Amino acid sequence: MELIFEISKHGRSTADVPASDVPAFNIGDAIGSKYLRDDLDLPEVAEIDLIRHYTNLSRRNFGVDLGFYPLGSCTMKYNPKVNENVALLPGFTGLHPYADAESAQGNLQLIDEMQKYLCGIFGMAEFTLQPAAGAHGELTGVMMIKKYFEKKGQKRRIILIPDAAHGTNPASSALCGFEVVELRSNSEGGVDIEHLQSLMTEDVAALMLTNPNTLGLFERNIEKVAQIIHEKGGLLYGDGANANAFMGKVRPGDLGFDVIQLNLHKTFSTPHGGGGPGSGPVGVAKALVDFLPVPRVVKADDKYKWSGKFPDSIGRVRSFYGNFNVIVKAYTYIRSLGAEGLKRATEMAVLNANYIKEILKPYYDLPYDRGCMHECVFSGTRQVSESGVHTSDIAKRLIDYGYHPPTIYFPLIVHEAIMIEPTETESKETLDTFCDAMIAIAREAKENPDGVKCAPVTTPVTRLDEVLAARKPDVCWKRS
Amino acid sequence: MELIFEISKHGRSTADVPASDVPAFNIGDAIGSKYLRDDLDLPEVAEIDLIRHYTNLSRRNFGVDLGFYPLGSCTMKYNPKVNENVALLPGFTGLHPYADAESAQGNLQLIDEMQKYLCGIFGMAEFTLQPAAGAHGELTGVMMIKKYFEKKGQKRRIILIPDAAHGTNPASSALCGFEVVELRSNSEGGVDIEHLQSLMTEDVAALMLTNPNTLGLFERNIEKVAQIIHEKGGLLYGDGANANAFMGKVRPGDLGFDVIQLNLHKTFSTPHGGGGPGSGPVGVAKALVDFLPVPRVVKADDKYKWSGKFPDSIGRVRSFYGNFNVIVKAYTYIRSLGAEGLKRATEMAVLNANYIKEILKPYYDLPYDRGCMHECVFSGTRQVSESGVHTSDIAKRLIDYGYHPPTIYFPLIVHEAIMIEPTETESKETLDTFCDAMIAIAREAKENPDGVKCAPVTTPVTRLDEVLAARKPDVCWKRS
Amino acid sequence: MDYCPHTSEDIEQMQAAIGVAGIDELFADIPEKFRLKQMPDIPAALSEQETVSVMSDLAGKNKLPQFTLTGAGAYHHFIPAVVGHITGRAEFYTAYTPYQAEISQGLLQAIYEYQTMIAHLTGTEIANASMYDGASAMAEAAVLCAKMSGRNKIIVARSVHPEYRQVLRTYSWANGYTVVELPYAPSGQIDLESLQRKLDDQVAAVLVQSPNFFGVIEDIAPVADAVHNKGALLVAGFTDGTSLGILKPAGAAGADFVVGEGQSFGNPLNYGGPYLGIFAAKEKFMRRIPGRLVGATVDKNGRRGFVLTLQTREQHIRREKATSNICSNEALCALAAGVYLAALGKNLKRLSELNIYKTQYLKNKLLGLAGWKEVFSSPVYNEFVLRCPDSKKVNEKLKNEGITGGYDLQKNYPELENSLLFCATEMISKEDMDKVADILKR
Amino acid sequence: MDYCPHTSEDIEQMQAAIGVAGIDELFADIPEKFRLKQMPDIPAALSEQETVSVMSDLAGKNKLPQFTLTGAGAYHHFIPAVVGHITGRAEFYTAYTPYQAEISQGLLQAIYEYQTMIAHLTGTEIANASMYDGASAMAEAAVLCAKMSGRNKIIVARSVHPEYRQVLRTYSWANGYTVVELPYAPSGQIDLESLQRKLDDQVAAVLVQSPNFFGVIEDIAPVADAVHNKGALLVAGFTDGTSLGILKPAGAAGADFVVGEGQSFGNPLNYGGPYLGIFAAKEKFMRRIPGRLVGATVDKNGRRGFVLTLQTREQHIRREKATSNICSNEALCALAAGVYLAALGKNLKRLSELNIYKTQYLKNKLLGLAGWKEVFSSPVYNEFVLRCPDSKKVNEKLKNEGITGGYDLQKNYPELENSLLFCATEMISKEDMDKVADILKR
Ligand SMILES: Cc1ncc(COP(=O)(O)O)c(C=O)c1O
Ligand SMILES: Cc1ncc(COP(=O)(O)O)c(C=O)c1O
Repeated sequence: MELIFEISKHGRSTADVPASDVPAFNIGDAIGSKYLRDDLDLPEVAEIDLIRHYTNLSRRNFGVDLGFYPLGSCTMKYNPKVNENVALLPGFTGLHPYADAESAQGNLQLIDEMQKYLCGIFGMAEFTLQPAAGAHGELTGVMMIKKYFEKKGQKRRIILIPDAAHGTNPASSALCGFEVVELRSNSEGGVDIEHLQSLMTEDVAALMLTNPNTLGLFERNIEKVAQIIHEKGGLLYGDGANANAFMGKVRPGDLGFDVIQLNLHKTFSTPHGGGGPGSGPVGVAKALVDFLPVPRVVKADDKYKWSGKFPDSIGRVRSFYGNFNVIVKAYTYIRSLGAEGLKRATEMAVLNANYIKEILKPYYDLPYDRGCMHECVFSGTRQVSESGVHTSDIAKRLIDYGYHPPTIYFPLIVHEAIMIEPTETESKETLDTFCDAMIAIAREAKENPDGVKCAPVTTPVTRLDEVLAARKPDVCWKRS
Repeated sequence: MELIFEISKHGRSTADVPASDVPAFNIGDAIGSKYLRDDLDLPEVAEIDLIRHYTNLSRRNFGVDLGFYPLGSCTMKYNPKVNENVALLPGFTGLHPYADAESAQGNLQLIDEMQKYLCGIFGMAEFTLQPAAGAHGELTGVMMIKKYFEKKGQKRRIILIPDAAHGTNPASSALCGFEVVELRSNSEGGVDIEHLQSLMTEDVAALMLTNPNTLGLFERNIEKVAQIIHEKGGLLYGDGANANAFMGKVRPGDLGFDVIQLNLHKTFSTPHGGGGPGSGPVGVAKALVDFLPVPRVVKADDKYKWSGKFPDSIGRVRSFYGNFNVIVKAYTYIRSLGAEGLKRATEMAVLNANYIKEILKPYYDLPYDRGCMHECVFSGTRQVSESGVHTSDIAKRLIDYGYHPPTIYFPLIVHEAIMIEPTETESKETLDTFCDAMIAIAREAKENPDGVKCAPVTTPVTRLDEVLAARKPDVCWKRS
Repeated sequence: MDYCPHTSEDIEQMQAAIGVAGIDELFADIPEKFRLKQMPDIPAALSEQETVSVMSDLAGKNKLPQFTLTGAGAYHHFIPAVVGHITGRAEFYTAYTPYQAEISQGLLQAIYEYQTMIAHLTGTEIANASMYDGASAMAEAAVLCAKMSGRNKIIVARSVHPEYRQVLRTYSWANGYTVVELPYAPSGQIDLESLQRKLDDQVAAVLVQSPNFFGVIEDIAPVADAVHNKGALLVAGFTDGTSLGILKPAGAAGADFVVGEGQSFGNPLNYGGPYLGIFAAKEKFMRRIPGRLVGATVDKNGRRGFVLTLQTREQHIRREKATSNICSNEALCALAAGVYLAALGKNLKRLSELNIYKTQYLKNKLLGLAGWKEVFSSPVYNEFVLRCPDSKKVNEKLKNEGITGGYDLQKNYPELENSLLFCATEMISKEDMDKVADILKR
Repeated sequence: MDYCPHTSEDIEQMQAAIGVAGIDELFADIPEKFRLKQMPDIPAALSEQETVSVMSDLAGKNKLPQFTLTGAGAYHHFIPAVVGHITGRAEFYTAYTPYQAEISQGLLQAIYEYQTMIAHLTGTEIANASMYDGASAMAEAAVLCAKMSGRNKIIVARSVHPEYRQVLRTYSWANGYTVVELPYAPSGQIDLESLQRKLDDQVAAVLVQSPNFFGVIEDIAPVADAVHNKGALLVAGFTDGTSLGILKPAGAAGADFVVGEGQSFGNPLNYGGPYLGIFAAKEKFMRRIPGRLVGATVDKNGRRGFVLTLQTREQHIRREKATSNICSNEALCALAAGVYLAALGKNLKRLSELNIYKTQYLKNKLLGLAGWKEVFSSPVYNEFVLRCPDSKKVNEKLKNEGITGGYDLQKNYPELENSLLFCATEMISKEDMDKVADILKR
């Protein structure tokens, strides 16, 4: 498709600007022409062409509303339409962040209740909704850990992170000045307890654990892990991006986690928007409450307001109060499902993952053959060795079958990883036809490997030259 | 794609129903079980599957927002998004039709002003907004004509209708008990004046004229035509479906039309919704005002209200007041364009049609080679005789080029008619690439006629068996 | 605003290609003296921002009640969010009638599904793709019966919606048919004896509504027998479509045509429109019914597909001999209805039940007020008629509290003095109804 | 509500396929003692209808002002209807980050176009696909400068948004960097001499904003020279993005990074979020910047296509050595911004002008009030600071009339007593402003 710049023609526009109802004047004179720009190189398109451009672009994009999207670690569940609608209520969209508390009681109540609900579901003492995404929540959490030790007068340099962890975990730790030490996984995909014991010193601030981890496996020795960390005065950080595996079934706070971040755009069904906005609330145990970002909502005389008076706070990690409108959707989700509904979501998510795991086990290698939680991780090694078909080929071929591919090549500890997260909103029929496609591709890989390697063939473009893209980066269109 | 019934599974649903907050009871006992149904055979689908079903269906449908839609006589102009938005304001969508006048002043004002604007633009004495579509407006107009003569004590049996007319014209006349007599077109595509003179008697109630007619040609002798009709006491009815050719340039009222219906879903840019809702206001000259449908908006003491006190009215043609929410969009359109904008729309629509006509003239037969108004009508006869490629083949082939086909085989007086109405909202670039496609198809018809006859090849289904559909009609799915 | 993309160069180039020197030349066919010199009196063009502000002001001049107890042909129901998300898909709402089947499969299939749901729901065998509204659907059914039978009398129950009867009268007058009204019995149902008396061999059709305008459920089967015995056809309407979730549909009880308003299925009140006319019938009338029909067929490769079918009934083919003049219908409203029904599924029954419970509660509450009496004795769905001491005062009191009261029947039925038609849907809470009683007690 | 489609048979069949007898077996890995017995305290599930009613009530507890004179980092602009229609396309908003390029060309191309528009607008060479918000974008730029240079001091103008400075302090503290604040001159611009004095070879970056928090336009070129002379980098922010429609962008005046809040471009106020961080830079920093980047490339048939590129900067490849930890960004907000900018096109300049005219009018009106004085002398865009006799009373009076007044600067600048920061966008009419003056005269 042509770029919006390529269909631009001088003199056209979509949006007009009202005539001024106040006196106009020469702005160059008034402001000083040195402050003014000489050009304004934006596209010029009529409304019909703009709408066609973006509408047709949308049709070159795959979303949950078109079909199954089993992208592991991303919890691509269905986004209920009613949540979208209520989030568009003018009362929610129209308020300025500096509206006085009296005018914002609805929003403040929603924020306060949301924090309380999350505390209840996850067993934490307090939550902040300020972080804008999961990684931002991690950063906030790690900052609080840093502050906690600062307050204690301890200089702990290290954060332990399992080899299976999501890349944001080490990156967030590093962005906070910590040294990252990798913790090995054991043969059953859990924490290697001996290795942990050997690494755990008083120089270790925290272990960042994802539980269930990125293999979709629950840490059976979690009690032991927490004990090892806590005994040495360390903190246990939980990456809650996988909360769709346990909400309503077990609470991180009860398991010994001191800090946990959530991804509302995963577990709480707010749409991911093609890469955001997300929302990454962080919950903490009692010992860390004082370090939460400011401002925090407080209630007095039955009225809510913002307060910044928390001297030990790490400060702010974002302007204003977070991705408020995303939180509205997550709040709506919690209210409409209720406690039982949240639990059922978890149960069905785990059921679906185990079902896929069992059906596909004969066709793809399953490196850790045990009950999984909300996702299961296969390996494409068999296909590689048998016919040179790689996980990426299998992924691309799934597109031709009408599916979004699973997450691939992650977690890094599984060779040729294929990470499938079906979520609870998919029907058995969908899982069955998806498994049929996976099985058919396994057969194709044997019988017609070159066909698989050519996939996808049903898309507007075939496989793209990523090497070229990185070698000669073109990230900004230039008039030629 | 599967039918919604085929993906249905017992026990699923999208929409739930709140629990009762008032006492429940046995309804069979209360109402009598003979009044109750035994089965309720509706689809049962989860929200995710419902959304995917209909979203994927939408992707198998072509609309103006995807591309050029030059469907002649249908005025498929762009539907401005702001109109859609304001029509969704709760003040407009939320009111019950029996809301008291005091609560509905906004709606009543809008209706009153809309009628006034239409009177101004079309030079009529009064308008009704009650009819739900163009054909409904025609029926209403013809009814008023009937009433007019009834009042006069005249029994006129006949309505004259040109051979080029849209099918709704004769059908509406017949639904009102009139006999339809066909009026011939002359060699330049206008009214055959002599024929008209010979047909015009005191048994003729009216001539239903579309001007410009369905050939896109303006009736040069309109003054004469009106004179002939009026001299014999007849009325001149204008089918205003083609108003996009003249609004702001000439007024039917000034030309001598006594009744005219409009198609807001054409001229006034309300979206056609895949076949409705439309809106077909009818304007009348002074002599017919008393016959307008009831109720009518009246104003007293600066307040608007509905009044049914018009004893000569034909009565009602619809419940309530017409397709109100469609009228909101048309009103918005008029307000945002203003008089100058409406005129410019007409001018550009006519420019676009003439441009296409000139570009394609060398490649397709042009039965009436003169300046056209908002649409132009070619004939595919050359292609038929040269290579057996029919207009329907050309139409289907255009689909493969990414366009919606023009109207075909209408008007009936043109063999293998190809009726192209570009509208004013299309850019020169769009017209140029469309013409390129038409020219390419003319070449294909010569060089590869079988290829053209196979079209379309890019659609989810190829040409469908319409004969089978009519011979063994299956208009209701049955569980097999 | 201005939605024409042309720049002045575009216009010049196009004029040159056409061979004209200016736009006005394109309008040369319009006789000079008629060319509009002075533009009509319309307020100046608005920017988009101004447009929104003008329209918001206008919408703001309407006062939405807290809730409404009026139904009377238009019903306030909850619309699941999915409906608007689907009808808001541009591919649907910016399309024309699906003449070109290959690029209109989406709409064609959705309408085929709608037709099927409506046929099931009404207990008939077929349904068309929609009519303008309930009233015109009923009028067209009557005209059709007269045309098919060659008879020219139409009997309509007085308990049919007053506006439907008005529309019927207009259509019948235009066609030269006579309309005869049939009284209701004290039960609120039609007076069967009177019907027997009125039925003669000039009667083409009998038109009833169930639930009728008073909310009363009619006993269709004996009516159908009586009508058919005299060689006439039975056209049955309904009020609130959600009643079909629980009541035996007239089609199953012998009606030849089931027509009515489909607004209840996912379409907002919209001050009366756009709504959609439901038109369903026995299969034998398939080639005679008005309106569009979508049929299933196959493509050249044997794949299932959908087309507009039996078009020879329609005006664009048959012209003055068409079964109706209808062309554009209410496709998007029918799409909404289809999505609504698919969303509810079997829950439609639960919704109907809820409407009945609420209605009973409201009725009991109001009957507890001094001087209020039931007018009709037959069972009702979600509307009912009560006589009260002073109907004007009742509605006035409620209005002062931001509540729309009942529909005052005296306008249309002089004999029903101080009688109000009330409606309670799932949108009315117990609290609301208690409040109504409290207000009226004062 | 419940969005799981499984029927009880489905569940049974699946359990059988897995080989478990019940759901709880699937959670066997959770140590018994931790399994949740008692559900957390959350109100009972709601039907969709109840959900809408609960949420509407909550939204109704907020009071929207008639209009607001506060900007201060979030701006009330008109959003053309096209924006919501595009971001409402399900294919866009229900997608994840476009990792699988072949079925994500829509979003990838739209973001590539966004990057291009932002680079043009900011006068830089490249822009990323968005950051969380303006504040975190600025903080990340500062951290990046420190990392690249190995220096650990960051100078930030006090005239930068107070919350941005707070975020900067948090990020800097976490990384062990020192933040030094730079005073403003009486003109409202930064004190260039003080800057010169503070610049030493430990300074990694200087952070300014133009227009700055006081609405004052900074003179970027001399600042850039001074900064570059000491081997530091210049990070320039802005307040209201629409100012870029007319003001010379900092990139063109020598800034190395241009960062800021993109909310003004088609995103509603939303009580503070979601917004989007704009991050643009000179090309030479391309391989070091945080966040996603979409690049153009070709497919196997030579067709143009788009991919996420230079991913080796990112956490999922480089882990603790990544240039940032950012993963999800604000893609849909960036899409909105792209649509907004494409919709306005060159009209963005006219919009900027309108903002300036309105602002000047408001300023004059307020300066006409007894005791009101200008605080800064430099030119402004659409915000300005005035000192008044009693700022609290001013805002109180306006609030009583349903108007949000100015931002009281004393909270963040103790020296600016009774000083209010006012903002006038195209959403404020002459009438509104006259009314404000009238109210304050009383
Ligand atoms: C396990 C895990 N942790 C953290 C994140 C980061 O979340 P976000 O993309 O919202 O920053 C992700 C996202 O993919 C994840 O899967
Ligand atoms: C010339 C003409 N007249 C009348 C009509 C009927 O209008 P509607 O479809 O709104 O009933 C049409 C619609 O195609 C038309 O083109």
